[in-house]
Amino acid sequence: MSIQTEQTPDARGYFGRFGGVFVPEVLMEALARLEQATREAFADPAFWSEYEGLLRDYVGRPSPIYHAERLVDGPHAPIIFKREDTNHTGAHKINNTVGQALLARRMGKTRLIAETGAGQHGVATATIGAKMGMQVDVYMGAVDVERQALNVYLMKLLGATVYPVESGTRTLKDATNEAFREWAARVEDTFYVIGSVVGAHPYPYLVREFQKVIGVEARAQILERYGRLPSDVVACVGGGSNAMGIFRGFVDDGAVNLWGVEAAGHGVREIDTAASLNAGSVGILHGSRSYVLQDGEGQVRDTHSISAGLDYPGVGPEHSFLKDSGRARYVAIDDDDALAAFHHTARREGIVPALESAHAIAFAQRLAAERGPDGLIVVNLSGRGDKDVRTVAALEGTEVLK
Amino acid sequence: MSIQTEQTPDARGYFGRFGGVFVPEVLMEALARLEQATREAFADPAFWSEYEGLLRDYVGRPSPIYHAERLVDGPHAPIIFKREDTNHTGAHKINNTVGQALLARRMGKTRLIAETGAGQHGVATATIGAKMGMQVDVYMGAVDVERQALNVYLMKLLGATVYPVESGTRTLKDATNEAFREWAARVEDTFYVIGSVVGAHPYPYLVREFQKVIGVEARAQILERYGRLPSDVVACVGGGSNAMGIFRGFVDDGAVNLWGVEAAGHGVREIDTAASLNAGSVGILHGSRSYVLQDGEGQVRDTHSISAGLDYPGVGPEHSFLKDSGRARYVAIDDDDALAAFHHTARREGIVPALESAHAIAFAQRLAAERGPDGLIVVNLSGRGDKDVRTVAALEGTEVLK
Amino acid sequence: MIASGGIGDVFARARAERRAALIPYVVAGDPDRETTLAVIDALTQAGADLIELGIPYGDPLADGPTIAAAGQRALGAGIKFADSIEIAAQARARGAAPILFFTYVNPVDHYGAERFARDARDAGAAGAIVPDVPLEELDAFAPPLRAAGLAIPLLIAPTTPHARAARIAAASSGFVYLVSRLGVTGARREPDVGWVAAEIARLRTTTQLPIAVGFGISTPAHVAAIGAVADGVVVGSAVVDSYAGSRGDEAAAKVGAYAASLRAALPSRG
Amino acid sequence: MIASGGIGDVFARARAERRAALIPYVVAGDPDRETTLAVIDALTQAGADLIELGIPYGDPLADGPTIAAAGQRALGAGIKFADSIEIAAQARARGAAPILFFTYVNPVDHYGAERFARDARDAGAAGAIVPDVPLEELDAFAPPLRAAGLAIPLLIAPTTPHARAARIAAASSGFVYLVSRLGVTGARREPDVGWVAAEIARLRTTTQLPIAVGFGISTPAHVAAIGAVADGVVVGSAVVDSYAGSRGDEAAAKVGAYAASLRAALPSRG
Ligand SMILES: Cc1ncc(COP(=O)(O)O)c(C=O)c1O
Ligand SMILES: Cc1ncc(COP(=O)(O)O)c(C=O)c1O
Repeated sequence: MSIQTEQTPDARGYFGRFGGVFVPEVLMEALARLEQATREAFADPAFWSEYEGLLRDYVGRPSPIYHAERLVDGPHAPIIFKREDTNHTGAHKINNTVGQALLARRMGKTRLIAETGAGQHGVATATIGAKMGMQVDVYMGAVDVERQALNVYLMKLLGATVYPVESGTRTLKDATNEAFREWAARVEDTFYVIGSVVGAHPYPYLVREFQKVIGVEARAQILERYGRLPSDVVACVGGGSNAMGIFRGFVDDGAVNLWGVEAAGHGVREIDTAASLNAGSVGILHGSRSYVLQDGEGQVRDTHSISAGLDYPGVGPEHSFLKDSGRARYVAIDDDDALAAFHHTARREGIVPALESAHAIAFAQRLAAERGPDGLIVVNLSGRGDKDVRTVAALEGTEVLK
Repeated sequence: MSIQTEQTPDARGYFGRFGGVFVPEVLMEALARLEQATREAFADPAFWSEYEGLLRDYVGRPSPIYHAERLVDGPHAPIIFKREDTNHTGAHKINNTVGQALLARRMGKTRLIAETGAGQHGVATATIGAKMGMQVDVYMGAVDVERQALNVYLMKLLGATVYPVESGTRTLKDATNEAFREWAARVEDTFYVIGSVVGAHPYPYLVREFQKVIGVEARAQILERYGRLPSDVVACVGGGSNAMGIFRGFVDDGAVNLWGVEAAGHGVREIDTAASLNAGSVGILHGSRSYVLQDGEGQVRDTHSISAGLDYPGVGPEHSFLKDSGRARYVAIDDDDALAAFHHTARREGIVPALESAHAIAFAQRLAAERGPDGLIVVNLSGRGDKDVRTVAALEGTEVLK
Repeated sequence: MIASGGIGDVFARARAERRAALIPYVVAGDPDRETTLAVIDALTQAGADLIELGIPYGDPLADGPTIAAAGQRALGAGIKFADSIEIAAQARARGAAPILFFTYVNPVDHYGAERFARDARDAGAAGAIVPDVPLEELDAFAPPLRAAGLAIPLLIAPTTPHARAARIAAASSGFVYLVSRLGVTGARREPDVGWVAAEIARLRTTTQLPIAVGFGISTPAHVAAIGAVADGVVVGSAVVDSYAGSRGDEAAAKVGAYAASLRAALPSRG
Repeated sequence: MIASGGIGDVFARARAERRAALIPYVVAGDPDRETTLAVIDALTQAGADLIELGIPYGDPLADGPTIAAAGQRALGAGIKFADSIEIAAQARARGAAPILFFTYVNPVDHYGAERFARDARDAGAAGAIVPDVPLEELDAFAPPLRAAGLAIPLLIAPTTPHARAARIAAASSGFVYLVSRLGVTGARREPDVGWVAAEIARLRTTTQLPIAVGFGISTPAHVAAIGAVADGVVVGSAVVDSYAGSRGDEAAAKVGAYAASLRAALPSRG
């Protein structure tokens, strides 16, 4: 494969036919200023050096690569984990919030707002906000506030305020709507820290740039350790930031297969899915055009995934572009297979992966057997699973509430 | 200060008058073989290279150093965190379990056993056991099994079996007794992975050697970043492994002050304390002579600390030696001050420290003000506080059980 | 007298009556089709000049909780995009004031812009506001509506720079919709009357179009203040709220009384 | 006939009677002082040759759950180290069989080895077993006891290498205590009779001391099997268990009956 991908979206924020800016006028100037600030910051070595310093000292980068030797029995391609689970706060999300917080400070903003589903991005935003002394307000669906009480408390510990969102389905989608609304209401002093490569331009672009450290590191580490490029790179896709982050390191290496793994939930052919690229159609959600899980009227569908971080009806526009161009392929793993991979990775490798990441692992296990020993598969282990232990225990009827 | 410390305990396992081997005869041969295996392994570069490889790829070392800029207001010495919280499984404990598991494999053992209090060492042992395909049985006081249901479930996820210990006070001390007993019962195929620099010789020595990577890294990082040695090194002391680990990097630098911070619980002068070095007397517990919290009859006292990992009536013999020699000083921080430091660090730095580590931070805050800008204080941030969020929330009456 | 379907006429008539136009907003199908029709009749009788008819959408990024909840009620009642258009057609047939749709880009995209333009025109609607289509994305969406003779008022926000505001005004048709304060629809914050007045004065130097003001206008006092400077006053969440929980004639009576109070507050201009 | 206080006499008498010595174990003060005294009397009457008297300790590393729990009961009843010695003295004064203390290094350290040696001797005790003091640490602890004429039997475990076993036997006094299987006290696992017999045979080539066997011996059948090869049979947890939950005469009756059954099981040797 050698389809050339664009380095950045075009001036209007498009990756091919995906992306753009579909927001109320009240936010247009803020987005324009953000784009301007991003351009300037990205051209400023001092910006990157502060960002890299924080990634090193605060986040704990580089994250290691790790050969998961006991994951697959029989002849198979080695599976290498890129260990975003060892980051401060336990997932890749912090790479992005650190970058956006630096942008916010550069723009003179004193307040960060964020949407969150399971709470991971909320925690990552609250974290950097605490470190930088900025006010943080997090919008979270009322249903999720109930389900993820631990992360809610963690955000409070970090000094953030969590606002339960009562509108719509009272989950991540609505929390995102609410964050946009709140931004519209206080756009002057407020920076909206979006949690994935979604939203209106320039968000999909800038979030990708803050996550691409994953791919850049991984490529160098793999070359150093194995003396060759991987055959395949696998990452789970919710909004798509961890996947874009690692893909970015390999997208120009035409021989490297890129695989995005969506959450099939109860199955891609079911209503209960979160696999936007596999089961959705083109639409506009949260400010940009991309694949969306929606009905024929453009009403966004309720989604389901065992993993809160993948339980989102949209996906970043660049993924839609990579899908249509064929440069990346998108598959879906259902709840049961993800759960099995979660347990298998814990028992065989001593690593409890995030349920999100477990989707990528489940697919990589199959791929490894298919590829055989000549392959070399990199899986982005986007986060640790401590946050999911309660969910899994509850599914199994174990009482671990004490 | 320039008191020379011994590099290793003497042939009988003594650091000055502390240490030794006080165990039933059934374990003497196992300890002798362990000592022999340790000596051979430590002399074998291949052993260290496998250990270092695992620390790098699996644990995610080196852990960063991080300047906690917003911790203290007014003129003060910079406080630098050594970030053991970014390790896989969230604390320094894994450095040790990786090393002991490698020793166990080298000795042909197929089963690991461990004692655990809050569950951190149990999780770290279950983790490396899963990775290496070894059976893991963990002994945990029945009271702690109740209190730490989440870690109990995590160990199960990792394939370990957790045995509730019903004897004595049904906490860590009794779990340790039970692990010794279980080792005595199945000494041939079983390796006892002890969780701190305690127990009979050679444990205090070998655990220290596996933890000294903290100090070795920290010293090199500080010199590289600041061009000078720190004025002070601060670490919390439960059994004392994270403290010995970081002290070891600086113990020969006579000008560096070493501070061990014990848990005063409700106060060192109270019954409810866990500060063995500050409030205890010399005694023998779990196989070696050291400071112990005990009554005049040598009956070990019930302890109390808000932090489960410090809630232990003994302390590693090398700490007793360092105390008596004056090379290190030991202070105590009570529950309230530790809790305040826990909150303060979360809000000011975006780092939720383990309650154990919060004791060290609380002391470092005072010391930083005292030292003034010329000082340079390294604090061993031994672990992350996610595990403690529920405890803290419960103290504050917040319901986060859902 | 039944008003004509064109927006130009709406503002012309109001101007002739030396007052601003009153533009209430309701959601089609909230809480059901019959109630909406009754509400539109009542608004017309109370002197509404133009009715903004929201097409219910599950993710209304520009709307606050009141209108979002109204949309959920309508969706819950099974209202489809075509139903909203049909409601408009029926209302117009019953002699309602002119109707302007308020919808979002994704449902329009799915319905199809051409089909929407045709059906809206056939229903006798005056135009459509699509708040999440900014100037930059207008070309992919507006041409069929313009071709069908529908007005597309665009929004200008307090954050819009002057040069951009002029471009937005130039691209608008029917009127220019000035947002009275930061944020989304809903009555949580007061409109900034001083800023509105200044902004209108500035806009008048660049556009001939009528200028309507909306967002956060919820009381007769607001209507009086804004009506003194603007050509139209849009009242949304407060209208929706005025009959929330009621249906049919009861809803119509409530909303009619409320609209009449707003209408009475409209100041007469010199 | 009241047995003398010396351990040598104990084994001499048993040998004279062509049987192994029966050595039951009880915890001082479990569940109270009076019961212990009554139990010791009953054991003596049932034919116990030597009584191991456990000094209660909260962290008994060599003991299983039964004895650990008995220790907790005694501690709960307020039994101090000195109380245990006093119980021994009273029992001896009442004509009990010889008494051997079983304690741990930390309480001895706190009481003081010299003081313990003196008080134990004055109480008429025969010696002391301290299971967590291995050969290597003996010098810091044993001299005062030896000087007071107290026996210090040391333990040999299944894991003890031959050469070390010989050294342990050489350092022992009174008798050599052979641990019948891996693990701690308590009846969870069966004693390994074959291994015990072979080990005893080997030990006899290096020591003249009597050899007693303990850990895991809980039934008359065990006693019969071990009694056929050893000079003494120690029964601990099973004895403690035999009267657990009872006090005073009731406890004495239970433990007496149980001890008698063990005594009856001791085989006669050629
Ligand atoms: C660990 C982890 N992985 C993946 C995701 C999905 O987000 P994205 O697709 O943007 O990487 C999340 C979102 O919360 C997450 O927490
Ligand atoms: C994070 C952390 N720090 C410190 C300790 C105390 O142990 P040590 O004194 O051996 O470092 C523990 C024990 O569980 C721990 O979990």
